[in-house]
Amino acid sequence: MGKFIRLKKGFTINLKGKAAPKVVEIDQPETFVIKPTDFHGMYMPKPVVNVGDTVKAGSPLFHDKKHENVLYTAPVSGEVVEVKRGEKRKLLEIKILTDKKIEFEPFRKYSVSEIANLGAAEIKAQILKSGIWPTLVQRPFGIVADPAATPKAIHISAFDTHPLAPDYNVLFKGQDQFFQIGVDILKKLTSGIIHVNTHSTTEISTVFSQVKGAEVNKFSGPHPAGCVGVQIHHLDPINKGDIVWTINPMGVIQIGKLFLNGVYDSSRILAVVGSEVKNPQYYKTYTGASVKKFLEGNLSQDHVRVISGNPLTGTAISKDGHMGFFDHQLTVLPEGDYYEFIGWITPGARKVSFHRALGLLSFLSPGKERVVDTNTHGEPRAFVQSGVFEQVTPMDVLPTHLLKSILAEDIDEMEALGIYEVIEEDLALCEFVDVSKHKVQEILREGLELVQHS
Amino acid sequence: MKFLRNQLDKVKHQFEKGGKLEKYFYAYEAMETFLFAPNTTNGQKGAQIRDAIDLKRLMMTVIVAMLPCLVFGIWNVGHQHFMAIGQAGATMGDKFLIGAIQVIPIVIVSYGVGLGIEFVFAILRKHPVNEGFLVTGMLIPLVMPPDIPLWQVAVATAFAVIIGKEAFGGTGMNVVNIALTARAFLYFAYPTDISGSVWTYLGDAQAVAGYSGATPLSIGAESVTTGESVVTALNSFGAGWNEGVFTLSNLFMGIRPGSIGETSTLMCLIGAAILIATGTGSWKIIFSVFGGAYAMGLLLNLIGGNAFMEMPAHYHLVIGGLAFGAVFMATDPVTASQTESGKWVYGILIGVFTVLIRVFNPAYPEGIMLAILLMNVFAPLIDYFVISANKKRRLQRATV
Amino acid sequence: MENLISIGVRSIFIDNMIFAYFLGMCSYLAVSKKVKTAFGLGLAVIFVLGVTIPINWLIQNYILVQGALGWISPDLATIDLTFLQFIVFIAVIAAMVQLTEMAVEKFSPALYGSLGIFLPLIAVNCAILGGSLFMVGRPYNLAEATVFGFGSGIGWMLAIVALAGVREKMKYSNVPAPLRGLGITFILVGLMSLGFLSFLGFSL
Amino acid sequence: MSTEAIAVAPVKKAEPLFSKKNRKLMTNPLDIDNPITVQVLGVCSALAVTTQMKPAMVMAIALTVVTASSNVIISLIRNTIPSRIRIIVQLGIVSLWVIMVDQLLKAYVYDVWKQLSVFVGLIITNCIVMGRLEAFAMGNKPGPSMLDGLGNGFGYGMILLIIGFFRELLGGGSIFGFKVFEAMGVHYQGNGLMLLPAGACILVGIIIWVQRSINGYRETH
Repeated sequence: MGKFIRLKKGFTINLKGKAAPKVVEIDQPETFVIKPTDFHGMYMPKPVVNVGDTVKAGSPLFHDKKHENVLYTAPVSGEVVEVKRGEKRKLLEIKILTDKKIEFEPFRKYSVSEIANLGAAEIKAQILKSGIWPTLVQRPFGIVADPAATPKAIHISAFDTHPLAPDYNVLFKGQDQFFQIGVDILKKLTSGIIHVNTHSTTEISTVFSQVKGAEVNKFSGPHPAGCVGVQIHHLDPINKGDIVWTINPMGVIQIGKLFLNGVYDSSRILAVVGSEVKNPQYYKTYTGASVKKFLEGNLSQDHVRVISGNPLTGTAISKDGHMGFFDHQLTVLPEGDYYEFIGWITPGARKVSFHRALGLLSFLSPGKERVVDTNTHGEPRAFVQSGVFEQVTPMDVLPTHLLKSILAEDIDEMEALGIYEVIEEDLALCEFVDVSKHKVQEILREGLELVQHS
Repeated sequence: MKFLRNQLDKVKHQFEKGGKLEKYFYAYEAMETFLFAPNTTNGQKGAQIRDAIDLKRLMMTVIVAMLPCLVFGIWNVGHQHFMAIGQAGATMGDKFLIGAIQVIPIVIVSYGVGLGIEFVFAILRKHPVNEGFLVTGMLIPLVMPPDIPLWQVAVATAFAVIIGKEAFGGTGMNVVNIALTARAFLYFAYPTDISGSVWTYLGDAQAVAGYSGATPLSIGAESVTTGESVVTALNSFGAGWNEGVFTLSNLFMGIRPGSIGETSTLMCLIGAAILIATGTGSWKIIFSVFGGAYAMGLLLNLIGGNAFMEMPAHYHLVIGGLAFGAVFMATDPVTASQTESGKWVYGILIGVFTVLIRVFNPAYPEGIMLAILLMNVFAPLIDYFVISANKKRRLQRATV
Repeated sequence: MENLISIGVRSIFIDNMIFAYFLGMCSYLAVSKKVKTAFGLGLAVIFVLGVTIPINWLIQNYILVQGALGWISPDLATIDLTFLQFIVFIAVIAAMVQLTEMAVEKFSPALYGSLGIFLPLIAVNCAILGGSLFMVGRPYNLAEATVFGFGSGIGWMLAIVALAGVREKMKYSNVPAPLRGLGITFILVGLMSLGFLSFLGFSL
Repeated sequence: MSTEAIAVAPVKKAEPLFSKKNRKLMTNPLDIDNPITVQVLGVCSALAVTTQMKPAMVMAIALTVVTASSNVIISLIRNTIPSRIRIIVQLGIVSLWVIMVDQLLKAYVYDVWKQLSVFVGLIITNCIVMGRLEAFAMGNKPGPSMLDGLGNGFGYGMILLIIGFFRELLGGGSIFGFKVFEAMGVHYQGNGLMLLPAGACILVGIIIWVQRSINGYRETH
């Protein structure tokens, strides 16, 4: 029996432009991209294809020199048209011009009864080869899981509380069987149990509620209740030396499909959302899709920011950019590069704020959906400890002190204050509410890198 | 607006890197961000949206919360002035006028000196001009006696800003509350100008017969030697020239001599309501300071011993600057305890020490200021223990 | 009894070794970077002060002052040895520190490990000698002197632990370069002692 | 700085082994190796006896005498002291000198002696004395040891006089008891904070701030 955990701290940012529960199929984008920069802890990505090569879905594109057996494969079949490098020849992305019909690299198919008898080594080999392995993320540090490790538990967050986040009931509808098989397989990779963490107040898809062999926990409360790091903290916290894996339900389903159908099926449902999207809704596509087709004729204005992911942790991309590996949400918000005359004092309920300071009236109508732009609403200042970080972090962690220890590069202090328990998304709200406009997530990542390489 | 913006844009390049006036960038930045919220957008990675709050707004909220105290203080300075010179019939307007003539220059000096130093250091040390002084600059006049010489305000402000803040690296880094540093500086540097009968502004006029510059606190302190009940002494005070000035309701309203802004418990409570409602001040600290003082007052009642110890505990909440200190000084997020459980300890100890200093230390009739200063010193230690407990929880978990 | 409490409170808060007399400043400034070590040194100071002051009290009153030697023989009653005060006191302190060190080493190696380096330092901590010299100047009896010794030690520890707390917090601050380290610590101690001035003049 | 001139002049004649290296022994403690502002030694008395310049100067002279003479003695017998008991031996020798100085002060400048109270006695535990004995006299010949003692004494004295100067001037408006402002016909209101130890502490901080801004000395954080 799973646990029921009530969280009180946090803040749900209620934005305009949520996706209507409708999945639409349009012509697939022409190009797909895999970006090594999406994966943390990558040492030196090395491409194994050249421009002009043809690949099938599941053919290797590159691997990391540190873990050569972890392959990063093509999400679709087609021709490699670009291998983009940045400074110091750092590999940035590999672009594939897709075929009309997707061809799959063949992997071994298993029957349900065969799967029951599979060993961990065999499972790992197949997942590694298919390119699904990178969906397994290791805590601490939020890096691609080390195939040699055995995690003490695997956590799957079955809901997303980020602003404008897609509804998992839509995203994973009808995938019950694949999810179940995925869980069965993952169970063999851990010494502990698999946690499937669901939200208590929304209707839970049968994909999650009916799953067998895993602990189904319930969480209630505002964002970041959906962040898997917060869930781990309350279920089975990470201590120094522990390794825990997390995986999105998408990855679990892909593993299920890999073993049942013998293919790397990267098809996924993408939520195109945001106040500047005319028709926010869901689209069928594949991992790493070009966003051009989803936005063409679908924007209500031109001066916008396109974000692969959600507004709190996502990455800004261009209007013809490509989705990130882990992202299932494409957000379009108005750009905020304007001056506002004495903007620091003008009252109003238009802007969203967790605070209720003078003139910030949005707290009066919390249910209202708002349009938020990308303006910083203020300038960077020295840290002022208003205690607000602690109010949006539903964990027994002191974010202000943790961040300060990172700024002081004090590794022992970071460890003692629980840096192993958090990654960027867990503290993203701190960055949002910060009065002094610090880049909290960036600071945290620096700390994680420091600890990791010490 | 457009015109202003254009003017700013026209000169901006001179202040930017490589520009002629590069040195003065942060002075320019302070002006620009004061007029216009900047057009900067969030980075490519991480949070793409930000809360509408910024430091300026946060500080403005505190200032707004102090306004009732300031306005009341201005009136009260005038009122006390006319009472003391025997012109009880003066109009509201006259009172405000006299009060404003006396108070506004103090505010101007405090802001002028403080911001001046702030700008100089911002330029020298290449850090942004911080909005923190907006609050400090208002706090300093409110804790000054109404007839303080302006040069002393200037010296105290300069001392507090340079030694109390800039030496520590600017806003957010100071260890003791800056406004309190200013007041403590005056207290120890020029004790004669901040004690005795300075709490009423007399000007050139002659005080009325029977006038006494005593404050409720000094009456309390005297009761230790006279043995007279404090409440009786307070109620009978002022007969003839300022009847009933120290009755409980008057004390609560704050219609009595004292520092410019700290006489009125009522106005402080209005400020507290604003701070708590807006979430800018910690209600935990405010409540625990009052609670600590009240509890200590009750304890002293139980022990008894002298007239001041026997004064009803609730009098402690209104006779001095306790309310002002609790609401505006103790809640300073930089110098207060920064952990949530630490705030309780911090607040309670401030309350306790305030009453102890008042009752047992005839040298310093007003305890709240020194109590907060003292706890500023211990706040990091309180936090240290709270944080250690947090670390220990994590460590214990690991070994289980 | 009330008198003892009064002396205790007085020596901890009002006549605080650091903030009222600025004694023991060298180690106070040098060993206050971390709360943990500050705490260790503080404990050692409490112990040494608490032991040496009563011993020196006995020496003072039964050997040094004029007439003190009367208990041996009335002939000696006229001798005044107070000019030897300094050398005798410091010898007692040095010996006590040495003894303490040895005792701690023998009976509690763990404590010795954490205090070890501070113990020898204490001999030259002027708060210790200062404590004894203050004791001489005040009309204490033996019990009062003992309370005074422990109280002074506790006050010293309180001061050093508070400073260490502040200094740990200040790790993150951006102090002007020439002020870093010693300079800002002096200013800090000055401001801290303003807070402690609230006790000055306490009537107990 | 006037003390510097006083410090160097007499030594030049009296000291034949006066070399560049030895001159450093004298001058470094005045600035980049100052016992108070850099080595953090002898701080207690620097704060306690500096409300006026007169006791500050007497204290400085007393300490200089004790440091220099103890340095010489320890240096002379340095090779015969067993290292286990060297602290006690050092303390013993220092106390002897302090007793002498104490008696002298008591006899000749009783009022200042009274003012200095326990702080003359506390020279024994003044870290400058012990510090120099340990750091220098135990390993050097008597000549340089004396210079080192004098240098550190002067360095200490210089800071004491500077602190005393500001404290007396700002706190009481006088220098060596001479009412400066009154003489100029200006009314000066004494700053009480300067007379408190707290003021002295802050003053030392400011002196360090100024000194290190000039000489560029930095502490690693």
